[in-house]
Amino acid sequence: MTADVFLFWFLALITVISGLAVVLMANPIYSALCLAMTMISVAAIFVTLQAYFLAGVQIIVYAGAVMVLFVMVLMLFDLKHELQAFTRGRATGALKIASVGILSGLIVGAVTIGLTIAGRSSDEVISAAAAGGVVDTTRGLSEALFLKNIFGFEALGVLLLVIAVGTVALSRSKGGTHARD
Amino acid sequence: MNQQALIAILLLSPLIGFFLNGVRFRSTNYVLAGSIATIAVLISFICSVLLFLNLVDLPPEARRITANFFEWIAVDKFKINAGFAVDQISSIMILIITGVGALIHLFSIGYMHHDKGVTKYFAYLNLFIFNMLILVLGDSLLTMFVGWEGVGLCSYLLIGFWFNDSAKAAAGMKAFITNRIGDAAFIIGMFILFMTFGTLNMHELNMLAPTIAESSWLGAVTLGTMMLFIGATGKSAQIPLYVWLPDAMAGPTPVSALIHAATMVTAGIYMIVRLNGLFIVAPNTMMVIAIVGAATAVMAATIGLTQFDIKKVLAYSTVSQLGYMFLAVGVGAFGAGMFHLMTHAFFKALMFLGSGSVIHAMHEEQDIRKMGGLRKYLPITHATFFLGWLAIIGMPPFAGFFSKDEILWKAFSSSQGHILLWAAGVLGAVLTAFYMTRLMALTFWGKSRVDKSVHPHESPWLMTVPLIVLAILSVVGGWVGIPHVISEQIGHIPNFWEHWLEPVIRKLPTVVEGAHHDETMLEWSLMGISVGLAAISALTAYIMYTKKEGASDKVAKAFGPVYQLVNKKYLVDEAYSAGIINPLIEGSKNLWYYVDVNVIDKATYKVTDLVRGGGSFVKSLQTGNMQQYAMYIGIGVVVALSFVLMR
Amino acid sequence: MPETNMITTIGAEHYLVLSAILFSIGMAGVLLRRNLIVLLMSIELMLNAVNISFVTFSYYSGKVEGQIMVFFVMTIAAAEAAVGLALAVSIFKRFKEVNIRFFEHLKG
Amino acid sequence: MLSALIFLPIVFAIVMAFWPQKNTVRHLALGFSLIEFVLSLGMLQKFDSSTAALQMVEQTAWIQRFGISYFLGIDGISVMLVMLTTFLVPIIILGSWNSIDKQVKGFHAALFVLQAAMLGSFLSMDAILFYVFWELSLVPMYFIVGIWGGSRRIYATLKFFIYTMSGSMLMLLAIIFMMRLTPEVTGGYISASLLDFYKLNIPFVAGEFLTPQTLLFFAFAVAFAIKVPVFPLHTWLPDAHVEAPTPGSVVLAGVMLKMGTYCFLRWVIPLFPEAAEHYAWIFIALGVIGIIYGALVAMVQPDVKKLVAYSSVSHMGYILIGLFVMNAYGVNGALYQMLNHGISTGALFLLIGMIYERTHSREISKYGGLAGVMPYFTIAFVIVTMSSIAVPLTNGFVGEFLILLGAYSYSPVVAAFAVTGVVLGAAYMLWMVKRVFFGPKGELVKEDHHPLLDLSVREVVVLVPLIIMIFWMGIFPNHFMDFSKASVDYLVKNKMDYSIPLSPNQAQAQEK
Amino acid sequence: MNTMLADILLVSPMIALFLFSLIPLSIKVLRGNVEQSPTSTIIISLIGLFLAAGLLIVFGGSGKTAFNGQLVFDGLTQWMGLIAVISAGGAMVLMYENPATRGLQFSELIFLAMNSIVGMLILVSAVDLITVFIGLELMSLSLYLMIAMSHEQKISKEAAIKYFVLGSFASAIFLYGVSFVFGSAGTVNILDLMENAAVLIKTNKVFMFGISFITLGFCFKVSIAPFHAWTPDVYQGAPTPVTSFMATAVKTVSFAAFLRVIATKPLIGSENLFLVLQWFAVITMTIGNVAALVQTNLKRTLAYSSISHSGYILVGVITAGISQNSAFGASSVVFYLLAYSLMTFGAFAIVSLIEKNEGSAIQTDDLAGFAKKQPLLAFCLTIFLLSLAGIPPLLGFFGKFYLFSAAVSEGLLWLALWGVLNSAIGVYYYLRPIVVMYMRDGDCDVSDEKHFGTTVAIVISALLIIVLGLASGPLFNMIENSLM
Repeated sequence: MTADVFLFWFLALITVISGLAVVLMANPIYSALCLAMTMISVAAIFVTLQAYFLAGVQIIVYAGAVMVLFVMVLMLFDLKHELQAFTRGRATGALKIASVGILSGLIVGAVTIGLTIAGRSSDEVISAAAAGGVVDTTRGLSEALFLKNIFGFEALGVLLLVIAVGTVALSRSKGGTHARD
Repeated sequence: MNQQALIAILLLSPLIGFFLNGVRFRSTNYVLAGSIATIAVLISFICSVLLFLNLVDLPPEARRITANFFEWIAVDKFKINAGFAVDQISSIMILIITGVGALIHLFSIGYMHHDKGVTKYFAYLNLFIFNMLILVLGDSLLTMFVGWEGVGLCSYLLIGFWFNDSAKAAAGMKAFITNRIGDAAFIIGMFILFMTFGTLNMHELNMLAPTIAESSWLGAVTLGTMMLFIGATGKSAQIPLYVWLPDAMAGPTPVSALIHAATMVTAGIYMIVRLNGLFIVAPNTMMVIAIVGAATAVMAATIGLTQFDIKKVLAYSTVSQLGYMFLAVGVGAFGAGMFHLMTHAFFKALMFLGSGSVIHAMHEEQDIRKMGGLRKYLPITHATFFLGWLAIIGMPPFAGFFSKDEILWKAFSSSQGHILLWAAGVLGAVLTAFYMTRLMALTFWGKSRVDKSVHPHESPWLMTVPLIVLAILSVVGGWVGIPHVISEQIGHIPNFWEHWLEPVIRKLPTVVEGAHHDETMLEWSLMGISVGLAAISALTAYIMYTKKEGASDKVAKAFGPVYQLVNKKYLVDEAYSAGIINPLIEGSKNLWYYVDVNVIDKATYKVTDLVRGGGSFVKSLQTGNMQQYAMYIGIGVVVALSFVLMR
Repeated sequence: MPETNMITTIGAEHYLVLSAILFSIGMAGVLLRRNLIVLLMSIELMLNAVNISFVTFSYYSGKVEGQIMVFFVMTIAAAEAAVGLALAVSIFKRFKEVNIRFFEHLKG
Repeated sequence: MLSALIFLPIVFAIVMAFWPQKNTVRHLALGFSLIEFVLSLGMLQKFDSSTAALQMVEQTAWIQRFGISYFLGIDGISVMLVMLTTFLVPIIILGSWNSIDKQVKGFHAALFVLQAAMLGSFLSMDAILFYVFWELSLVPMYFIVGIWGGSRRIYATLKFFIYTMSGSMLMLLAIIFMMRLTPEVTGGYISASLLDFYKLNIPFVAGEFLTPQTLLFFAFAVAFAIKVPVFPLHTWLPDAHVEAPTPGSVVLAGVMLKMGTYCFLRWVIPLFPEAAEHYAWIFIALGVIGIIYGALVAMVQPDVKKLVAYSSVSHMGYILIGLFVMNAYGVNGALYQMLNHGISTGALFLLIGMIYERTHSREISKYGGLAGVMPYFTIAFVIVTMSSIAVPLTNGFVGEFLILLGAYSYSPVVAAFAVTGVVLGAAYMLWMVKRVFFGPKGELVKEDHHPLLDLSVREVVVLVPLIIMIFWMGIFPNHFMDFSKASVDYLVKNKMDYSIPLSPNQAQAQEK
Repeated sequence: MNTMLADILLVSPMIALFLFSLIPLSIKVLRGNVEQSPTSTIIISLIGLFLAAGLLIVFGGSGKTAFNGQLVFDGLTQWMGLIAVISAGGAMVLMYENPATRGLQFSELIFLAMNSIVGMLILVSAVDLITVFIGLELMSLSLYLMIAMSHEQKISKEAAIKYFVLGSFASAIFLYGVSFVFGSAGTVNILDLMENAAVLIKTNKVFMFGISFITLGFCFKVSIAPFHAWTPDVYQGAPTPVTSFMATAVKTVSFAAFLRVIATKPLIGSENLFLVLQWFAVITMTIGNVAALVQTNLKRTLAYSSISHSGYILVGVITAGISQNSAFGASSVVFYLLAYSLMTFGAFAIVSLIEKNEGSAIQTDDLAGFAKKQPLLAFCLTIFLLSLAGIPPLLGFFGKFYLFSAAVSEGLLWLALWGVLNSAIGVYYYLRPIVVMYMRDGDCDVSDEKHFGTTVAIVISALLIIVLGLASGPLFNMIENSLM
């Protein structure tokens, strides 16, 4: 148990720190790398929650595909200078930070109040069938995915096709990176 | 002939005349226009006479011919017929109106023949006669009011007849608006009476009038009659609404004779006499009427002393004489008031026509300082004017004497009377004698001050005939109402007048108690005083203005500022415009500027500005920065969640 | 519950709080960063937070649907990233900038 | 019958819009409007003036879900206003023969739509149907002022539209609210029928503002008060009048203002009798203020049209008083005064339009001595002026007198104040007449390069019917009042639980 | 297998649309990447749309669920889907004739548009929150690309990026909410949530959190203040046909999905959330109207007007949420959306016609003289604007009438009051284009490009606004019956 606890705290710490770093790093490349770090630690968290398949997908899709995309685009831009990393204006900045702070406070508060206070265990609130996780994850997952959620799956297929066609079209459209005229 | 048909013809004849002339108002054929108009009025006159004779045939209590042509307004309990009634009072009035009216029409043919608008003029005159007949015949206050306003309208049109002159047009407007003030009160008076008695029929009102006099100032009858009286002050040019009448002299002179001397201006007195049953139970109103009448009589007479415009003098004289009549009805001498109304109609019409003749002869010159010695050139005019003069200053046995005397006696003796009222009356008579003599002297007698370029000439017969007829009437007109004290002496000539009016006039008891003989003596002595004083006054004036050159100026100088004040008509017009009219107009401008433009519209603009300001504010929030937008989303989420959670 | 349990016993709430923190960090990034690409990264952070939440709930309730959702979310996040970057490239070509302060022509 | 009356103008409007020939448009429009007038005369022929019942009822379900029906009916309150509308339109068309020179087709189409909308709002017996027509009437008017108006037309027309619209929005809400209440009286279903509204008994607590009846009363009353317009809400009127083209002014003054007062009588008073009675003093006071204020302000206007516009404010003040004293005199007088005002003010605007066509100015100070140059015009103007200042034997007198009588029986004080309008009315009108027609020739009158022609035959034809009406209505008011008396008396007597009875055969028809 | 077939029949409109969207693209590919005639593209796609609409009419509306209860095909689906398909079809006609969208990439654009409609149809039929999300993203992502594909160079890119960033931000919020709902209720299927939503929201803060987030996410999509800020910028920046697409079809389906969520009745349980929404509605109406008042750009004015209309519609949504019988409120929303789509489409269509080139920004004052040059179109625009302003007897008035009656019947009098007050403000800016068109002189005219299709579409929608306005009763009954 202690290993689990330690693992959680460790991963949580990494996630938060790298997450913060994404936002705080002035150089976007560093941000991107930190984001990759976050992704990986989130994948690890998935593992602690016994979502092994998802952890794999997370690594492949995010850390692999998405991150590469980000870095590539950043390279493409070849930004020499980042004049101002953060928004200027104290009032709005303070307002933004305050609203984010309050929001996180609210969420944390709601979660903790909702789940732990008032003498109820989290199990009661989360409508739990059997706490402790899904046994045969990948199988259950694939059944759920291809039988129950087949429509969503197909729709996602359409979505991806659309994205593909769309982004290509965009790049080839008038004034795009690959415009013919 | 059917009496209703007679009334219809009586009314319609001038109306038809109006239309006949009205449709061809641009014609300058004065003969045709004049004939149509005069014949129309003559037909009416004949009808009046026939109606009068019909009336005479009836027993005294039943002397009332009514004609209901149609229901005019009928709403709920308020039912007014187009109903007309000829009774003792109105029959006299229609005789005066159509009779004097016909003469004046005749006179006008001569007087107006050179005017381009002659046809229009006659159309207006006929319209006036029509309205005046409605006024006197209407059997309810509302039908009377129709005529009441109608004559006001005609007066407006005729005063402003020469509309190219701004002042004349303004005079017409002034007349109408001043009258309207009275009319407004009249309307209220009608409401009070209708709410009290449930009818506006004058006959019924007289019947329904309570038998016990009202002592309260706020009683329905007192208030109602007071309001009607205010209406009358407008129409009959009494204080404080008399100001329009002198200005009304801007109209053609025959108009002044017909409307502003003989007929229309007497409508107020006529109305009060018609409703005598009602007025008599409102002693407070009566008192006010008497005081106002007396005051007007004196004040107008004093102004008359100082005027130099021949028509203005006559106008103030008219105001003064009307004051007399109000004094009469105010002291309960309704018969005397009517009597004076009639005699005044004769001699004042005569004098106005005479002045018209003079003006005509003098080529539109009205300033008496530029006349003098006209006796030579205008013998007939002078002669007739002379008779009129005698009548108005109350010399026996001319018409004015009897009526004026009756009024003074009643002012003294009636229970509503007072010695001060009598004194005022006498003072008025003295002043009248003075300024009328002054007028005579300056115009006809003494040396000629006529401009060399003007060659006065006697008027044509068309104009002199009416003068003569009226002169005769001015002489004999009074003989129908010879007071008892005199008739006893000269052979018991019955007082036709009193006899005739008796059934429709409610009498007040006389105050002076005691033996019959004492009363007779008193009456004789009072009569003597007034006639004597008037005669002295006339003589003084005669001497001052014919014999002693410059005496008048000395007197004027002696009075100094008082003279100036009187000459300027007590500055009443100026006071009105400074105190009422100008503030009203300036105030209205400010009202418009401040309330409409600066308050209401500004408020509207403020609202729109507020909305627009909101719009600009929202616009300023829309900075284009997407993080700003994201912040709004964040704030929205935070606020919503806080609210949802903090329940 | 005793205080110690908060640290030693890991429950759903721990994961959820972690997710909330990550979400807030992402949100702060969206609100504060000026670089368009970093903005997109911040959105990815938020989506990751969502994923943690889903998986947590899925784990603790024993329902596999949660993971399906994560699967969908990931796909869509990837698609979004693709579109976002495509847009970023096209806008960069026009404006020669990825600082969002330069994209303020539409306003008012 | 009534549907034909409403929809014929719409058909006309459509025909007008597609009429190919430009030069016969006016003739066509005149013909159409006369057809409509004849049709309305036919309706009048059939009208039974002896009963207060709703006649010529047409009712078909329209939006059943909300109990909204296409429900038309006519009774004594509306019949004369319908006649006024159909009577004025041909006159307007003839009167604007020359003054409208651009987009002639569009103008006449708008006029016909306007006519239909006005007739519709007079004849509707269904709240929503009424609202539809009420709002619809704004649109053509908006265009008439906005397209064919004067220099500040856009400001004026927007002001007009937004003022009126703001008021009627509240009314819409009130109507919806009332519809929610109807199931109490209809046995469970929602209804927008006015007759069902009448049956409602909305609780009223005297002195407490936030009670249903009071709020509904004010929601309706404010909407109508803007239209009338009642004193502090009147500022759109002078602007709209001044900028509107002549026919626009005539319709506006002649009929549209009446829609406001008519609706007070049709809606506000019978629907919310207690509130109307309790708050009558407000409206009477505003009426009195309107009379005096309108007159005073009219007096100092430099622009003839603005003067007449303010005189409308003054006259409408009378009508408002007449309505809210709620006795037979006042209401009858007010109803009659609506017709009078329609005719006399309509005629005044036409006359002003005629002179404006000649000189292109409405500055009073630039005129003077017109009477010598245009005598016929002057005669007509003076007659209409007399009607406007309510000289007896003209129509204005009867209405004004009855209203004052009603006001007096309500409270002498009111009558005392209101009667000042009689004086002030004469003052501003005559002063204007004096400055325009009398005195020495003014700047515009003496100019030689445009000799001022007197009335043309067409203009005489336009004016004569109006002048005939002025006297006819003044001398034989019963010919007109008899149509409305039964209904008004019924309303006044039963205002506390008012409901228009259906005539027997119609009641049968409805049962079926 | 039978159930599968039935399911496929139910989703056949989407399939048909998808297949038809592929045709022009395939042709282009087969022709060696050479753009074929846009006319054929638009005809094929319109056939597809008609087919989809027909299939929707035939198979939709039965109340059946498909794919394990993830989609439901009831009256709401049918109506909203039809409105979306038709107005999207109109928008596509505009794309065909607008210089900013017509060109070498036309078949791709149409492909995106059609797939966006597929997303819409998913959105209107989805009852599973995750399917809702997929539909939403399919629709939105296509849209972002469509906006960015405009021939206009800068503004449209900016609009696309703004829309994209904020949209993704809102999606994340929405998804976070979904995760909470999932966690607390164990399901994300709205139909399953129905029974215990009202109880859950009272007892379970997490659920309430989730539902609030979901609600706010929708608020973003339908541009409810304070989540509206993207709307004016994006509407202005996007090519006008796409704006029309967004303002009509997208908004309709977003509201449809919103309505479905609200119909789970969480509001009955949470008065606070319900109050917040009411306030949002009020703020939205007010902000939309007052801001529209000070705009000079016609498209931007219309964008703000669209925001204010969202506020009105939200009133109906709230009504549907709190009333026991949500059919009344919901049908008033559907009716209003129908009216709104027609008139907004018409207004944008005319703006689209006036645009001379891809970069032109139409100011309100540019309309001067339009009535002289194009009386018919000016008349149609007048109809649209008056209808938007809520002047009877046009459709817009009845839309407002039904909305406010629904609100009043649920005791939301104050919302209705705000609504009518705002309508009065709105009148001003709706009248201004009319003023300019008719009452000012100028030489505004439509562009020289062919505009037959657009004109036909405009005239048809103007006629529909008049006719449906007069026949609104039966129409409303139809809608309400189908929603029962």
